[in-house]
Amino acid sequence: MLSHFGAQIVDLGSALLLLTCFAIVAQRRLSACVDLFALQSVFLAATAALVAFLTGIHHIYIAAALTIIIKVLVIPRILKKVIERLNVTRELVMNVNVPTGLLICGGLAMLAFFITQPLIPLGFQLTQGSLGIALAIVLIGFFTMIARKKAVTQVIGFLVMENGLFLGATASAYGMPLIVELGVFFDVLVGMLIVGIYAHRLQDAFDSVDTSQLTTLKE
Amino acid sequence: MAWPLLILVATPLLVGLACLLVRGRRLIEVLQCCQAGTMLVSAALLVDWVVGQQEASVDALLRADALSAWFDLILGIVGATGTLFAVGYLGEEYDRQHVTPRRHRLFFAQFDLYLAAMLLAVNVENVAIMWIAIEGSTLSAAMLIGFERSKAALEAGWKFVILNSVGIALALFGTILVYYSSEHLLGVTSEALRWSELYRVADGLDQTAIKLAFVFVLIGYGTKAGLVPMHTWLPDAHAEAPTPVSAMLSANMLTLAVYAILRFKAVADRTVGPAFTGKLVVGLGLLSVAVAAIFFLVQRDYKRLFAYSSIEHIGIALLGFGVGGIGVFGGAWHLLNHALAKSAAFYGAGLVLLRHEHKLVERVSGLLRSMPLAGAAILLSGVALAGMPPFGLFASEVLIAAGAFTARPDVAYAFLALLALAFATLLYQVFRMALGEPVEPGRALGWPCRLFTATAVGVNLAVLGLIGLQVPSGFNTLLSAIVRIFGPGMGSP
Amino acid sequence: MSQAVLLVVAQTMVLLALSPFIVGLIRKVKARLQCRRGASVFQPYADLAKLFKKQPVVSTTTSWIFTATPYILFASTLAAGLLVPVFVSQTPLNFAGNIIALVYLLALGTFFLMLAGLDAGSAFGGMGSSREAIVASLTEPAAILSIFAIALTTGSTNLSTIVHKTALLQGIDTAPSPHLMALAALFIVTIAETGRVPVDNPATHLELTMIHEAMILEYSGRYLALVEWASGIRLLVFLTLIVNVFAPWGIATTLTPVAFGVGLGVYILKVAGMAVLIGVIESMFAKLRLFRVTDLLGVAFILALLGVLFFYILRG
Amino acid sequence: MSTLLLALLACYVGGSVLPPCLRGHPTLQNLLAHSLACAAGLFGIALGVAGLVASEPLTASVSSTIPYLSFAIRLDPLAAFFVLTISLVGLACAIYALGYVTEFYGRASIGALGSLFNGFLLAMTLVVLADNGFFFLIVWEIMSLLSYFLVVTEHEKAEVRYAGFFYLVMTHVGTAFIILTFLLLFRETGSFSFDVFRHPEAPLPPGLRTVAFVAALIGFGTKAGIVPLHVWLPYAHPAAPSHISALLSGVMIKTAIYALVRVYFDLLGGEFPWWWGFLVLGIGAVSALLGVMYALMEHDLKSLLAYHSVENIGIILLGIGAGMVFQTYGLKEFAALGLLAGLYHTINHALFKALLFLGAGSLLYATHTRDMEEHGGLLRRMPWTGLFFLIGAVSISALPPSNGFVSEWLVFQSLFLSFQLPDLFLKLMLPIAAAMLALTGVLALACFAKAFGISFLALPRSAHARHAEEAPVSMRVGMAFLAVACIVLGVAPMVVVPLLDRVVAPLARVSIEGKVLAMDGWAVAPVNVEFSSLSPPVLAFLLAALSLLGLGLVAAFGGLAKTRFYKTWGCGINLTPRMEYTATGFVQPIKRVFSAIYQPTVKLETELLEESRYFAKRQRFESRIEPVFQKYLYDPVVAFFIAAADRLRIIQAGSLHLYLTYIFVVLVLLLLITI
Repeated sequence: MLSHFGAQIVDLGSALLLLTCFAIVAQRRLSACVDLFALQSVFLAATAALVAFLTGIHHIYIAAALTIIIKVLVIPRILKKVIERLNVTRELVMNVNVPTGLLICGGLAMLAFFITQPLIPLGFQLTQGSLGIALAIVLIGFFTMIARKKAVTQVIGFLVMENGLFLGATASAYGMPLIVELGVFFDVLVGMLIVGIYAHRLQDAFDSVDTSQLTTLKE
Repeated sequence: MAWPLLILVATPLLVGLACLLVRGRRLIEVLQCCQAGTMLVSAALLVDWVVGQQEASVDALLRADALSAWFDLILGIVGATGTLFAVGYLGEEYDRQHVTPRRHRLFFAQFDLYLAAMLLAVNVENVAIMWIAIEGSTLSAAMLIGFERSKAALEAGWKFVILNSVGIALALFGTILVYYSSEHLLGVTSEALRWSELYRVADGLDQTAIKLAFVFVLIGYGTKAGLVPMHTWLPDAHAEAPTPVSAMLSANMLTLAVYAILRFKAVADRTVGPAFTGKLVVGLGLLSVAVAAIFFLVQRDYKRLFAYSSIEHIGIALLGFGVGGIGVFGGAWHLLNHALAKSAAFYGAGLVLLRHEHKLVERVSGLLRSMPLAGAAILLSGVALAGMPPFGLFASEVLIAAGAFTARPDVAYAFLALLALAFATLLYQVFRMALGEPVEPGRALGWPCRLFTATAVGVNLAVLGLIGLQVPSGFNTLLSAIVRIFGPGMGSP
Repeated sequence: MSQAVLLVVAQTMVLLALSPFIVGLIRKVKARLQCRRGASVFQPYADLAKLFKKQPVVSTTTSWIFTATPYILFASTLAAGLLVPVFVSQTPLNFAGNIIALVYLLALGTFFLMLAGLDAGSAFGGMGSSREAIVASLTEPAAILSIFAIALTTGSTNLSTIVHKTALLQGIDTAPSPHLMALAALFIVTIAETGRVPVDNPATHLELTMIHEAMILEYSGRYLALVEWASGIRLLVFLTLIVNVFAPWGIATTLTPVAFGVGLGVYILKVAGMAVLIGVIESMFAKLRLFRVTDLLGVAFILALLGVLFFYILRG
Repeated sequence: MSTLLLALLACYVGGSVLPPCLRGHPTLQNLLAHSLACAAGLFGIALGVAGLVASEPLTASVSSTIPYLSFAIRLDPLAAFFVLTISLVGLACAIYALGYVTEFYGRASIGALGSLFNGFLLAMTLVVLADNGFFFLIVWEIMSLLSYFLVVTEHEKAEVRYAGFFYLVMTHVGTAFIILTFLLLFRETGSFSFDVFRHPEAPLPPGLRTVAFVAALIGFGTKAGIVPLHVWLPYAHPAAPSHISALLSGVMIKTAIYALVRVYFDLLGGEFPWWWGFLVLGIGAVSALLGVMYALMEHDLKSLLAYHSVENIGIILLGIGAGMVFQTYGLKEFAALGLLAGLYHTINHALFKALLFLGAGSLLYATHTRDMEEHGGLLRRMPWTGLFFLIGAVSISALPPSNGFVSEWLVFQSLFLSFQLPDLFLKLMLPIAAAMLALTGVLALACFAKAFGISFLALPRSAHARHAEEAPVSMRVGMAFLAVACIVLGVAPMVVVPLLDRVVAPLARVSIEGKVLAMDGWAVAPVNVEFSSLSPPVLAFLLAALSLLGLGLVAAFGGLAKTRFYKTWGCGINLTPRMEYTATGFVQPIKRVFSAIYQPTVKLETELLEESRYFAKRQRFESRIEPVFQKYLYDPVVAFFIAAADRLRIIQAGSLHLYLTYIFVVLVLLLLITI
């Protein structure tokens, strides 16, 4: 009974994650995107903690905590800083406009569920739905990277993908071994730093981080 | 406890960290030379060890079977010569005051960490930690590519970071799927992520999950391996990175990505049979060869040229693994030959770049006359890369063709045709540079640079020539073991 | 053995002795048909004797090729002549070469004549060689095919064998049509190879028309004598070829003095007849333009080809 | 015999390794490299003869750690024959090179040249010795590569680079087809060993045999230079230094002939449908005719010779093709005859073509130009070179008593014997091929009348020619060697035929020595002496005796009156070179008669005097013939690829979003097909 109830809650959490994805796709203001990402990370941490509580696999707590620290506190800070420094507040031109984007994302979500359909029986009864959601989030994050032009939003898209992966790892697979979790977080952090550095240098070099202008290298 | 393995992985890590601490150019160069020597020796010892007793392992963390040992060999040799070349190259830049002492130090630190990450990835036993190591190599490579801080370098670096991060993320999802399906047989433990365990229970894994996982892994690591159409970052990065780094990207990092794909392929073959993976791998491989062969024609930048040649050869090798049978032997051997030839080519290109300070093919000619070392390096490695004996690439390509012909003749026909095309288009450019009369004087190189680079080139070409027609029996043992891993019998690695 | 040597010597003698006569005879016939009395048929002998005595003039620009050519030409033509049965059906040198060897021996002479034409450096010689080249190259295929047609009907390309068999009507195919077509083809080939009207005119020295004469324009004295004699022999060889291959009857098939006598007599009559025929043709036709010669030789080629075709069709 | 082999290999290896070690001493390098090559050549000749007369083939093998590869060699009569050919020409070229290479002191690295020379000869020798498909492919490619480097010896010239590259690409494409041939056999037998190919467990399916046949014909035909795959040849062979050209034209293209015979008669068991032989025959006829026709239009002496290689390959293939046709219908003896004729012409062509190229080299050495219109009058300045070139010219024009005549005569005979065939179509086609061969022969004669006449006779046409001097001794010795060989092979077939019979007998499974040699060796006959016979020695004797007779007649009738020397009559003005007949003028009638093939285009620019339009101030005449095959066959292909490459550049447009989209699309597609 409890586990059934728990499954409901986990699915709810995953669903919220997915919703924030759509919100990010729809949102033009960069800082708002960052906030939405932080919110998504909060949901992620919550879901993870819930899974940890229900399954009693304790190192997932650590993962959740790390999520709070890195993805809710640290990375949004960095991004905000970058945004301020580059004083780009909102993204007016996109490769794909918002309504189309939303439709495509809907399609991607359906695709994700369709693909993961055969895997459901494999999953734990507790976290049946979350694998599909995880894949959906990954795809949508990927799509965001394509649809948005500004470096920052691309980074956010990438981070959303990361969240999807994390959901897949913790929720559906009951968490990787701790060492792995730590490694992944470390890599994400370093990756963010490097991206930050690049954004910084690009800004100096091109005085813009509109990545669609980076087309000098071609055949 | 296999010392060679530990030393091989630890050396670049420690040396890299040391470079962050120590001061003084000479000291760093000495350190690098020591590292090169150690890597060569320990790689040789490791191969010997694995030939002797099937596998070498350090606790549960590191474990090298035939496949790992083979890639250790590639990374070891090329890593060593690459280090020497880097010493020479950066030394010249240093003398020309293009790099400050600090950045000189920083470069070698990143360079060594990069090598360390790759060596770790090849030998680590845990699937997910392999992923972490590969991600680590990606990030350090990202820093190295942008090292020169020119606009072009930054652009190339940015594209590299974004595309490869996406790729690596997809690869992680594939890894998770594997874990997802394996933990039901092995429990929610790190056991479920051990290669050896995975191979043991592979045929019990869920087929759909593994299929999906392989698709994610193929695209994810395929991005890193530069398979068409995920190759788009590759020419830019190879062209804009400092030349030693370009050499390492081509010869080591792409090879490493292939290793990762092969590991998963071995699992997938046991679960769903080689037909499925073979189809995908052969398809992407052929596509890569085709696109590269055509793109040789429009190259104006000789580093880009060799970058496309890497795309071609990675495609060829994967094709060999895809068709199976003797093709696997050919593919694995091809990777070694390609690594040696391609790094030699980039060494030559680096020297030309130092002399002429531009990368335009049409303004470079008569290299054989003007700078015999670079000319010979580019000409010989070009001829080798085009698939001419006595260099091994000819034999390995013939073996791959033979494998393809026994498995699926239509693939073999396409393969032979594309090889002929690539031959023409590549050599057209190479001969333009190597032959003829020199046009531009360029500026001379200092003797330390010449010494180090000559050593690097010499070692590469010598090894390439020696194994061209007759591989040492130890290599043969490894390759046969690899064939068994992917062979019909599917012997456990 | 000694008998064989004697036969060869005799045949050489006949060829040497008879060739100027044939040339003279043709001239005589043409003169008569042009209502002239013309020179005696033995005039060519006198010309040769005269030329042999005259002091030759040799261009300073020439090399040894120029002086060696007459001897090579003479030797090769005569050698070719020795492969043909003249008045005895079984020449001792039968084994030495078949009709292809004959064609190539004559080609050897032509080759050196072309070189000699170029050697003096005058434009005439070059022009002659150049024209000779095209005529010869167009003649050859027809020659080879007609030879093949004959070989088919007689089962051999060795001349003596052909002649002997035909003379005794042994095992030869009696269907005449291939034979006749081959004959026609070979006749045209003969006209072209020996430089007679309508392909070439031996009597002209207009630079626009001459071929053979242009090549030998620089020759004089004994060299000219040899060249003229050689071309006479060449003519005689071809006539012999035609008469003995297509109408060998009367030729000595046994080695008895009587047969020899008869054979020789009949032979002289036959070649004389052919000479008259040539003379008549030369007076009837005008010389063709160089680039119209191709048509004539094309006809020869087709005739020979039809000969081969007919042979196979009639044989089934 | 094995010691001979080892000595041969040792010399070649030494010759290719040592010279570069003596940097800075070109003379020493020259001596070392080429004397070692000479030694190797001598050993090779001995080895070839030994292999021809040996009862059992010599086999040796070194196993390799590479799967399916083993360095196996087998010296059967066929291989021995080609070893002999290679070594004969190699020896001559090595002697010649001693003097000729001095041209390149300071201009090219003599060490590299010498070692490549040795390596090239070694590779060719191994090609004919190889007994394992994989090994064969490797040495074959090495041979191509080394020959490429030799071709581009003077790579500072753009046209040389172009020629070399064209050659390398063509030959590599050919190699792809050769690989295909062996892969087909490999798939059936599971091995690359020729021995397994010879005796497969199950007979190969006919369809596969057909593919193998065609692939081999294209692959080896490219190397041999059959029409229409010959286009590279007239560029590459002349571009090389002359002693290398001699090797390329004389020997290397013969390795392709070797391979064809090996594959068709040996590996594929010598059983094939009639159209195989007919196809080879047809290609032979066309190559022979077109080869000589294009040769006629060349005024660059070495290009002319290169085109003649196409012609002679055609003649060789006529013989081999006829042999294949007869083989199909079980006429073993005739098959043997055709094969024998082809192989006889192979060695003959090797000798006289090498001789001619060496002669051309001496001209180049003396005049520094290959353009005939700049030669002239050289016979008086270089009498020996002239004599040897003349011998070569007589041989290649197949005039008695030269070796070319004997082999061409045999080819004629084997074509004539077609009346024994059951099939009417073939009965008609072979004589037509014979007619084409006849035309080829005479055109070749005309071509060499032009070549020799314009280059060696009359007045010098340029200052180069006026100041030419005779070539140094070693070059003359090299040529003399080949000239003598040409004559010997011409007048003494009774020596050659038995050896060739040993080569042919195992392939055609019948020995015809007794039937080809009539009159106890004094005459050769096409199997039945009744049909025809030829006695080169007697003909040679006749020619000599009768020219003496001519001399005698002269003495008898007029006595050798003193000759008067005077300048040629030039219509009243002194003769100048500009009044001489040019090579262009010489071939004008032929160009006009065969204009359908040449498609000549003429450009005439006249600049008239102001005062009168009847007088031209200056005129510029330009006449060129259409390179048909290149224009309609090769250029379009190249153009296609360049255009394709240009189109495809948009793939790499530089936009990160585009690149991400690629990955995304591939991901989604693969996921969809996976499910």
